[in-house]
Amino acid sequence: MPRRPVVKKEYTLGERVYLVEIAKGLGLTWKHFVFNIKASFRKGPHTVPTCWQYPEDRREIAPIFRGAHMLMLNNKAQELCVGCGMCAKACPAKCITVKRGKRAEGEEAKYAGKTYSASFQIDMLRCIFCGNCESACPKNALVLGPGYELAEYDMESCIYDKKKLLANYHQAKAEGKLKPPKKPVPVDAPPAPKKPAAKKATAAAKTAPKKAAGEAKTEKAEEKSAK
Amino acid sequence: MSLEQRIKDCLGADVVEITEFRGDVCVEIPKSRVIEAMTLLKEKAGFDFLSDVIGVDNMDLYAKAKKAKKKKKDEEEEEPKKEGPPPPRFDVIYLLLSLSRDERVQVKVRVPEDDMDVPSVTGLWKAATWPEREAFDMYGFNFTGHPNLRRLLMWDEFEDHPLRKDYPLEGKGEERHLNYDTV
Amino acid sequence: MATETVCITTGPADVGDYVSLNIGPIHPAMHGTLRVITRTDGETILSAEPEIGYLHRGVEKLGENFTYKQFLPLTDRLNYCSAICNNVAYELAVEKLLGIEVPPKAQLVRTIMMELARIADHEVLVGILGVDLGALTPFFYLIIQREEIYEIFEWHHGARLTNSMGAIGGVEAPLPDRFHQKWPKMRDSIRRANDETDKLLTHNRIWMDRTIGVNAFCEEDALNWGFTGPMLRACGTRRDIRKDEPYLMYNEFDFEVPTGKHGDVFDRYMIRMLEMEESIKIIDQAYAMYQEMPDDAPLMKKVPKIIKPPAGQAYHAIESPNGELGFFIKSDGSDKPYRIKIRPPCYMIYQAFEELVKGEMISDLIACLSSINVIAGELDR
Amino acid sequence: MADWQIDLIKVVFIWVWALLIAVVMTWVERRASAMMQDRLGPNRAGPFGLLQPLADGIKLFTKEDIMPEKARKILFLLGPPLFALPAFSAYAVVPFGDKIVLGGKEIILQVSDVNIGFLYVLALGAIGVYGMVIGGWASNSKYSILGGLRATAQLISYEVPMGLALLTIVLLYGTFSLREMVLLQQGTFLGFLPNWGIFKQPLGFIIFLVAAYAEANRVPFDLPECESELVTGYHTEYGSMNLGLYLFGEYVNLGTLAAITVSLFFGGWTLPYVDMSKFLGPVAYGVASFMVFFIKQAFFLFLFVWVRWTVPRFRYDQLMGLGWKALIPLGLVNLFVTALLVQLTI
Repeated sequence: MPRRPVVKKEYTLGERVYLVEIAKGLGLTWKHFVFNIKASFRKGPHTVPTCWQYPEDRREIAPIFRGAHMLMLNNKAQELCVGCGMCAKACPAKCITVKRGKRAEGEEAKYAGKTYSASFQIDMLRCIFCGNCESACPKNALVLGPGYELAEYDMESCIYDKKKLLANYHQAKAEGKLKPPKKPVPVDAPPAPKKPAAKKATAAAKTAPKKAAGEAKTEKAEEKSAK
Repeated sequence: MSLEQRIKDCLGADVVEITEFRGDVCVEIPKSRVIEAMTLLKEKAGFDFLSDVIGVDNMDLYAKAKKAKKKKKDEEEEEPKKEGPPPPRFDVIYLLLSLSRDERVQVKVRVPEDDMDVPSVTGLWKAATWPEREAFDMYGFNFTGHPNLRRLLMWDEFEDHPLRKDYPLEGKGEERHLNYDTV
Repeated sequence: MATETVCITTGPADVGDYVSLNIGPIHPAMHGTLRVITRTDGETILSAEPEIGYLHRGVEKLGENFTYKQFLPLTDRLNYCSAICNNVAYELAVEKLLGIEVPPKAQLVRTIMMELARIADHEVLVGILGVDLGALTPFFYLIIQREEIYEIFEWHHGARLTNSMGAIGGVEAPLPDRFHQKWPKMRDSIRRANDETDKLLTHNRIWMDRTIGVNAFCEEDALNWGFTGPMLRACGTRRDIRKDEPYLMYNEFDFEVPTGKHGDVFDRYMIRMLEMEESIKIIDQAYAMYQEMPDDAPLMKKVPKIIKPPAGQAYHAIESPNGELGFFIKSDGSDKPYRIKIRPPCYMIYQAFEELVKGEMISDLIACLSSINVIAGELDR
Repeated sequence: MADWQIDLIKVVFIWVWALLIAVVMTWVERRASAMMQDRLGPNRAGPFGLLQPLADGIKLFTKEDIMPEKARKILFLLGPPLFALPAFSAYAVVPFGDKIVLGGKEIILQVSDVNIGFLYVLALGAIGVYGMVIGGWASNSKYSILGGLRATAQLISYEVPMGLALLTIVLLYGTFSLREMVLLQQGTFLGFLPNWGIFKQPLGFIIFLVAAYAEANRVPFDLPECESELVTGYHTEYGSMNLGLYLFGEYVNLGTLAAITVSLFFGGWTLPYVDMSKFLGPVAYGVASFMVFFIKQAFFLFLFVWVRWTVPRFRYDQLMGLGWKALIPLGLVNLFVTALLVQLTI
């Protein structure tokens, strides 16, 4: 049998008679009521705090929003993707399939690299928008764009092919919603350990982190002394 | 006195091995002495809070070690063949916490595949109720003395133990058929 | 602390006249896919057996087949109310396994984001508790603030709910401009929303009757059942991993750990209300420290591209909004974790559900469930 | 026009009026609650979303009418009308205006001035319970039956304080007819206050109002259908227009209760300090008195909405406690004191 602590209810008189606190609450909701009535007659989107009248008014999307994928082109309108398949490897949902193709003669204007992606498919029904593919891409060719209206009528159109991915890019470009170029993240690296192409990554991981940890500590100490 | 030393003092001969990795102390105790050792840890060493009970299947680990050994052997072709009894396949790890000292310790029990009985610690901590059920569900440990050892996450008719390493990721095609009373 | 206790006596649950009432998995008050099979005598609960597993996705099994980086997005799907706390908990566990400590600026960014997530989580909880007890209005006042917080998340790492924030070794971006612009205003609006909720609920006798003394729980029982977080603090134990086993830079902040007395729904509610205030304090301090740092201070620790921690096992726990959230990772030296075990806070609490609600009424069962903040995602994994 | 024709017109008018109030109330409830919660509410159907109730009605009519397999078929179908009809019928004795002169005929703005109108209202309120109980029981669902049980206990319990509060009014005015009660509320009380029931019976008013909330199943007393616990209580298994009848019936009930509150405690169609009949023509006076009544009623309807979105909900035992331990003793004390005062002053 469970035990239960005995709780003594100690109410003040105001609390005991219900009505005082309820009146206070009524006052509060009335305040909101009047405020929102006034606000709802104002012009413009988003007059009432919670509501966006969706198809007409849209929220501002962050420039780094992780939405529908797009395949990027460079300034010369060449495809950046080289079809290496790193994104497919990094994807936790396993929703990307890439086929690599070799650039033929006369296609230089179309593709930036020597190879390109002959086919590129993303299954948007499986995608979880984590952004791993974007960070894995060595050429910054695959980017999660600003598109968030992903509803389709049939399953086939949920599998984005290259055409759709490029169309996404063009749309985002037309709307001026392309991501600003990524700023490099300042990395706290140990003074480049010169190792001949570390084959044994485990060994590197074993030695490097210890050094790093030590460094972090000294840094912290420095910071404290600076204060 | 270091944590390891204190645990050694507390458990005495029950300690099979104490390892330390990244500040996490892991003490291995024999399976037959689980209740006694846990009681000692709870009452004498002050580890009064059970965080979790974790099952681990070491099958792949051993397979890997064997493979590595074999590789080595192939290279060297010298080592004499020495095959003892296979090491116990499963581990049960209890995560204990001392609220007064804010220390954590992992208590490891090795469980061979042919003898899956593990004494249940639900008598010491009720917190072990569901974690033990889950470990039974996922690995098939038989926690003796558990008040209600049924499957927790998988359905009751499920036969396998999905977190074992020999269970495929995609499953074996089991499907749950609910039998509704249609009278 | 010796509190006066009474034994709850109910009729036997297996004989005599009772009605077995199946609550969930499809029920408006069952957050997600929970199911409780109750036996009731009138409205009094004789027994309540929670059944879980409806949202079991095998996250731990998946984790064994994913690389360390690939597992990060899955942690979002555990506690979707405060995904960032899950992300950071996982990152910290892997970093512990790797033996690295991230740069202080990254730690501050993580701290600020985590505390924002904590506020968001508590706001949802308090709002939902109100909804389940019949007061819908405070929910909306609170949810607006959560939206503001989500906007900051969006501007920091591009997603609102399933954040996947940061990476192993640090964070990808400094605090966004939105945070700099919005924080002073947001702080006030969060406080105002909390005040309004307080005004609508706390001293209202209906609310007090519904919450004070409901599901009260003893401290010893709570510890025995493995309670952590606000649920344990409501019972009177002053335990907060941020204070007791500080991770990140929590030992440098000055904040209080509010505790309750009886462990009833009211105490849990009040503790969460007070913790939001403490979180605001922490963010203020962390932000002040953050601003002192140079712009080009490192945000990432150099980690190899393929993360291969050395063989070994480590457990790291953080104080998530609901309690101790721990990741136990066993590594065999390869690029995939050998075993990942998640210790979700509500899992341990929910197993004591029968003890919590026995002898109370159906309405209290709903109140209890909301006040625990059971998240099916992390419960079933 | 013959008398029966006039009566028929009045019946139709009151029927349409009650329905209109119910329909508009669904809109008001949604919009007003939205405004209190920093939302906008339905604003797409028609201007300001005013056609939303119509859209809802069409939706309800076109939905499939599902009957649970093991339900008691006849009772299941009987439940909703049994709930909605008494609510409509109670309007019959509500005096919604003074009188209007049309075609040289003086018409009283009340369907029928029954001299026990007051008891009629109470009796019909009690019948409404059957709609919920039968609906809850016939659906053969545990949630429904719990809702039905709660409804029975709650409504029967709160009828007592309501009756007690109304008894004091009867003592005060010495009549059972609602129309006469309204007429007695003209003039002033203590020289400066309007001669309204609320000023003579403040405690009685509070008791009556609380009991009215409980009778109407509104938050904080919406236990029979409390959404988070019992799904939707007694009408969990209903769909289509059967559900619609329950929902409409509830709003009609609100309208009735608001109208009775106004008639008993707020002077009905009369204005304080001003006698409209003196400077308005006979037709204009009729319309004006109706408007005054309607505005007062609208305020109470809004109060129902306003309170609903402010307070949490009671627990079942607390609700009973409030009824039996607080309201009934208070009502009794109030009754005795009033009786004493009436006895002393007359």
